[in-house]
Amino acid sequence: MAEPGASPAAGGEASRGMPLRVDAEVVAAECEGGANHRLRLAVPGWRGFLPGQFVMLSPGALAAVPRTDPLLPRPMAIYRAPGDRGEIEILFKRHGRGTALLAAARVGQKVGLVGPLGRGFPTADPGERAVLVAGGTGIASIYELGVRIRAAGGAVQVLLGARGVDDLMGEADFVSAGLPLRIATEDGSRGERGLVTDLLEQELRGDAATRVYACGPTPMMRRAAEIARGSGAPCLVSLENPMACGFGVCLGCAAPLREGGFALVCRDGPVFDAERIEWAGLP
Amino acid sequence: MAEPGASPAAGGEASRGMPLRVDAEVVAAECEGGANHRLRLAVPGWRGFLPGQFVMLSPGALAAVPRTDPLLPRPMAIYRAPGDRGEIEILFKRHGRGTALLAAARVGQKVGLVGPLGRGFPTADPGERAVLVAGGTGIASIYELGVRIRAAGGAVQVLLGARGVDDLMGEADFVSAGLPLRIATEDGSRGERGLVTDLLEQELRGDAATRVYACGPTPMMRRAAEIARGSGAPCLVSLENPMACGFGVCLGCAAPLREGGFALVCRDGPVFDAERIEWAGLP
Amino acid sequence: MGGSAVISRPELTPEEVDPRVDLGGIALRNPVLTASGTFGYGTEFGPFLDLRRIGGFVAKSLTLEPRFGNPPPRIAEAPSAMLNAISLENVGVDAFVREKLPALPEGVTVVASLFETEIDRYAEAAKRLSGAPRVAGLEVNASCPHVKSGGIEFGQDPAVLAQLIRAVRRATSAPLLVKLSPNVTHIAEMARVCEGEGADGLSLINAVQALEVDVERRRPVLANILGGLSGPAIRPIALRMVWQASRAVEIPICGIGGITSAEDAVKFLLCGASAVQVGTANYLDPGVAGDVADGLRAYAARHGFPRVQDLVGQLETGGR
Amino acid sequence: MGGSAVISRPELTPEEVDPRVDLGGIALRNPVLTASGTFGYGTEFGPFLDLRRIGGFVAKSLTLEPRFGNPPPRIAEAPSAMLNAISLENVGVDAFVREKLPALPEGVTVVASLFETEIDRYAEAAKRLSGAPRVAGLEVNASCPHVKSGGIEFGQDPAVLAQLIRAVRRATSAPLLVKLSPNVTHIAEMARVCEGEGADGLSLINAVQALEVDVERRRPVLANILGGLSGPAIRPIALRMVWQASRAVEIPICGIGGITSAEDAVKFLLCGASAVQVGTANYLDPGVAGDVADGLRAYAARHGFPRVQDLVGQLETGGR
Ligand SMILES: Cc1cc2nc3c(=O)[nH]c(=O)nc-3n(C[C@H](O)[C@H](O)[C@H](O)COP(=O)(O)OP(=O)(O)OC[C@H]3O[C@@H](n4cnc5c(N)ncnc54)[C@H](O)[C@@H]3O)c2cc1C
Ligand SMILES: Cc1cc2nc3c(=O)[nH]c(=O)nc-3n(C[C@H](O)[C@H](O)[C@H](O)COP(=O)(O)OP(=O)(O)OC[C@H]3O[C@@H](n4cnc5c(N)ncnc54)[C@H](O)[C@@H]3O)c2cc1C
Ligand SMILES: Cc1cc2nc3c(=O)[nH]c(=O)nc-3n(C[C@H](O)[C@H](O)[C@H](O)COP(=O)(O)O)c2cc1C
Ligand SMILES: Cc1cc2nc3c(=O)[nH]c(=O)nc-3n(C[C@H](O)[C@H](O)[C@H](O)COP(=O)(O)O)c2cc1C
Ligand code: FES
Ligand code: FES
Repeated sequence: MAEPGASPAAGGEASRGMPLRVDAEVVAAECEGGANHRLRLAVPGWRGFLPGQFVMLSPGALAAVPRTDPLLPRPMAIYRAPGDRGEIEILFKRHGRGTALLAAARVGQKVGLVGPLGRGFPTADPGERAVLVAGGTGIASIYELGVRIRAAGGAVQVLLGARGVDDLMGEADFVSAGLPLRIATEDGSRGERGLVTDLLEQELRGDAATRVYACGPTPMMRRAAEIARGSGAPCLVSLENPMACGFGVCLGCAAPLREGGFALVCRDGPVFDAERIEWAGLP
Repeated sequence: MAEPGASPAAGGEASRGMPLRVDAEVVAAECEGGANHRLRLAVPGWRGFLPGQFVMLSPGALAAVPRTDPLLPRPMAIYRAPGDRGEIEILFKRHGRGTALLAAARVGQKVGLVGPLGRGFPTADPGERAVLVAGGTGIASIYELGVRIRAAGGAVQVLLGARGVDDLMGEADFVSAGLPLRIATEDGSRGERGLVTDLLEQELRGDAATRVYACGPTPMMRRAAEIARGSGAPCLVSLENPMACGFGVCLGCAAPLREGGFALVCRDGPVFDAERIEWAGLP
Repeated sequence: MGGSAVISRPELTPEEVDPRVDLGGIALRNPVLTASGTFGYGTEFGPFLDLRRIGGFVAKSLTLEPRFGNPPPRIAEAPSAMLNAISLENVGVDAFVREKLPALPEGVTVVASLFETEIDRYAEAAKRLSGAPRVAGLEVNASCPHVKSGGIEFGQDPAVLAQLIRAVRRATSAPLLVKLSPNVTHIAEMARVCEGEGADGLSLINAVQALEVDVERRRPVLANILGGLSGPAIRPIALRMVWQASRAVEIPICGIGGITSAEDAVKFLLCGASAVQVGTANYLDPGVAGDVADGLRAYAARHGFPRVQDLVGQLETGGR
Repeated sequence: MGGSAVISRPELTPEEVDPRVDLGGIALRNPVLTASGTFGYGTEFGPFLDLRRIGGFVAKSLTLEPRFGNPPPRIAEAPSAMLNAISLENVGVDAFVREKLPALPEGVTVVASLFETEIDRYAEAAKRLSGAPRVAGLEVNASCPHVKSGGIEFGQDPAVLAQLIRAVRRATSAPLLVKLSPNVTHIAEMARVCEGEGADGLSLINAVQALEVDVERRRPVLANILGGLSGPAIRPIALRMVWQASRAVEIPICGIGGITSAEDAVKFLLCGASAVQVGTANYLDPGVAGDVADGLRAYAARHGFPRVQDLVGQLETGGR
């Protein structure tokens, strides 16, 4: 049973470095068709990140008052950090008011940033075989993981799912990174018609040696976890619970655990062993 | 004594035409230095206006939900309507959050518009002699009045006041309209050093036949009214009280009257005979 | 409280949906009214909105005699909200009946709102208004300071509120709504008091008592010091109170507070309101109430409810 | 209440301004604390804020035993606000004393917040906490449902509140603040009750009870149905309550509700608060409380007040 309201183990703290609270500057802002957007941010003092970590973004400089509506910052995965110049990329979908403001950000504008936050994915074992399955906004959480597993000599298969082709983010990046890619869309407008978890079933087929990494809508992750369990494969999921703070103080992002009690997605995750999650209790 | 919560006389209603509730489109947006901005709006169905009338502007289409913060629309004088193409110009100062959003509006964007509202200045007598004295944001309320008095064969002297040259709006327009212009700035950075009401004193010097029109900060209008009274000249002021609705239903814009009770600035004004106003009770 | 909220029903067209509701004996074309003090005497909206698109409107609260309001400043802006301290300003009961009502187009449902500082005067105002042609019902504004209780609002003390409603109920047989003050510990108790004294329905909430400060001048922004907070900021408070009141009484409830869209109105219906009133949003957009009415019907259609009133109380709360 | 607000004083430099205040026996470096439940146990803010820039912090409310909170969803966004229903989640009094307090850097002022569902347990928690090293004072969170009163909050019933404060006062001689619930008719009455029972100060307001609805799923957004509304939307309500309470009692008040900037903090001081707590804004910007503290001193300097505490109660209300 998790300790209520407890802090993470000391080891994790040290390994991920200190998060920043800074005003980042937009150095590139693009709409990539449909609701998909990309922001490149120059982050003063940036010291790297682990795949799966995220930042909390506010549409405007932190000291800009009054900040009233929308009130809360938005959690966004760190998609990648191209070129080691203290710049990071965010790949995101325009959804409600907060992401609409982020989508309207122009080059030169400030964006309040707190992060990197969370523990990210555990470091891949050398030579590991991995299937990365992602859908919707979850695609942004797994690109860098794929790149790093491959760089560490692992074998990676990426499976991306979307409702339709307009909904799909980042395809070209996966391709140019040389990551083997299969796509499923619900309407068949790109790749195979169907659910991305159907592809996972095909890829896994009882293979217990492959590690499954999943990020996307809850039903998708839940199904991926089931499929992995059926094959005896380990499965890590990256949850996307609503967050207010992102660093473990509001206790708003609680995910119920099988063992009883809750984990904080922002502090103890967002990546969890799928077997620990009490799926029926997730929002 | 004004009738509490009463409607305006029927005659006024008919003469000013029906106000619109429409989404206007930004056809030009310019920053004119300092906090000064100009918006040109294409207003579907626009049927003209009287000098001194105003519109209520929201930064975004009327049907765009949720509209939360800033909540209220902003009252803005109709500066002029160049070219009779259903377009109007707004000349305004970036001040707080509402005007910051209006200042950020780009070409093609929608702006919610309700108006024209208010009664505006009374039609000038043919051949009348007028001094128009304005300061700060009040400058936007009197340009069209000057143009029309002159077009009707009257003699106009315009006096504009500002803290400094950066604060001054619209100077070039007054000049190119051929309106005789004197300027006073508090810091002397343009025109004469001093208050615009000092210029009024010089211009009026006991002349009871000239009509004074004033719009600007309350202390300025109050002083203009005193000077006019001293000369026995009639004085009309255009008040800038905070407003929520702009069309007489919130009762928020009340101005206390000497005769007792209140007038609604949006409905009974914004132009009033200065002698009716109980200046000490104005916010 | 229905347990069937998650069942999906076949979609309808808006025309197939019956938007009518009965609000305590007031038959409404649809459940969207406009709130007292935010819609003048109705005529002001002529240029912006066909009043027959909405269920009706509640007129500015009336006193027996015409009255002036507070000195300015009377309004201020706050985060997602505004404050007002208009106070008593109105043309008075008689001028309303004589001049304002006849100026309205045919087919518009009018609810007359009344308030006073003494119980007898409330009853007298109710009597005069309920005789008037075109008045479909009365709304007693209980958010008014009671002179005899030292300025406590009528709606803040259950005993005083009971006396007030009893007296007004005796004075009129017109449909009687009571508009409750949100500045109370137990809204459900106030709702029960009104039901017990024969009110036909409840309207809630009125503006929330608040204060805003001008830090440069170190003064309250409003000349009256205190004012009423309205607009989207108070909506979650209003939804809570409507939900609590609707579980306490059988009489219908008219939900008010920060409604700017059809979605907002749906929230109130789900929480147990039979109808709603749009307030502050009329200032932002004088046509909004018509759009809320249309959107409500469209929502019901999209979700397969044949009558808008089928939405009432359909908040799925797992039996709580 | 001073009558001299409009007098302009010679400007000072921030360094010339004394920012210290005394909050009911708790000596504070400056009047800016952070609010319970929004600042964890303090250590979480290490990367973002030097805790010595602020007056201190109020830790997450503690119960005798460690407890889990409500099931998710526990938070939602609303106009200029958020809702939360975290409920009781905390590490418990003992783990707080044993593990959390020692992990804090030197020189940080800690106020321990406590809550329980029964009076005896409150008193016991107070006893254990007041002995602990580094606890500068206690804050009793009265916005907790009282089991014996059928779930009514302790802070909603003056008699129950009096019993609670009496019991806690007997259990501790530490500086004792009472955090009041805003969900009441008469905040001044609650303030007087606490003063009468020996509280050293008041903290107000806690979050306002509210409900938000998911219209597509036709459910409350929060699993708990009801939650607490916090953030800028409630600030004008909080200012009103602080002003009312400050006129009713002599003990100092800590103002809370929607503070995001130094200006907001100034408003509370002018309304009679001796100190303030920054809550929800810590989520938006984990360094904001430090900026509020610096900005408050700068405001006092700009307006010529030699001590920040000279601002307290300086709202010019024309004698009302
Ligand atoms: C750890 C993490 C990483 C994420 N990474 C990405 C990413 O890389 N790219 C991307 O497009 N999206 C990502 N998301 C989802 C993203 O945060 C939401 O889409 C976004 O918050 C929606 O905000 P909104 O204002 O557009 O929507 P609104 O619906 O207006 O938001 C209302 C509230 O709900 C919250 N909310 C709404 N949808 C979600 C959601 N799916 N997840 C969490 N909170 C939500 C908002 O944060 C806000 O508090 C991530 C979420 C988490 C928790
Ligand atoms: C009839 C009329 C005509 C106007 N015409 C012009 C014009 O042509 N050009 C121009 O630059 N300004 C004009 N103003 C003033 C303009 O409305 C304000 O500058 C503007 O509302 C400030 O909004 P904000 O969000 O920037 O400021 P904030 O201070 O954030 O506004 C807060 C609230 O106070 C109100 N408010 C603040 N300042 C004023 C003010 N001076 N007058 C009225 N309300 C105010 C706002 O409307 C809002 O409700 C006019 C005002 C009136 C009443
Ligand atoms: C300027 C103003 C004046 C109001 N006048 C009255 C009134 O006369 N009588 C009344 O019962 N309510 C009055 N109200 C309260 C509204 O009817 C409504 O209850 C409240 O504003 C909450 O709804 P909203 O958030 O939609 O505005 C007034 C509100 C405002 C903003
Ligand atoms: C997520 C969350 C958790 C909270 N937990 C507590 C708590 O444990 N104890 C308490 O006294 N107040 C708690 N509060 C209330 C705050 O301390 C504060 O009184 C309230 O949020 C109003 O201030 P704000 O608007 O600045 O947030 C909590 C508030 C939030 C948003
Ligand atoms: S988001 Fe605040 S604790 Fe996780
Ligand atoms: S602004 Fe609403 S009545 Fe004048």
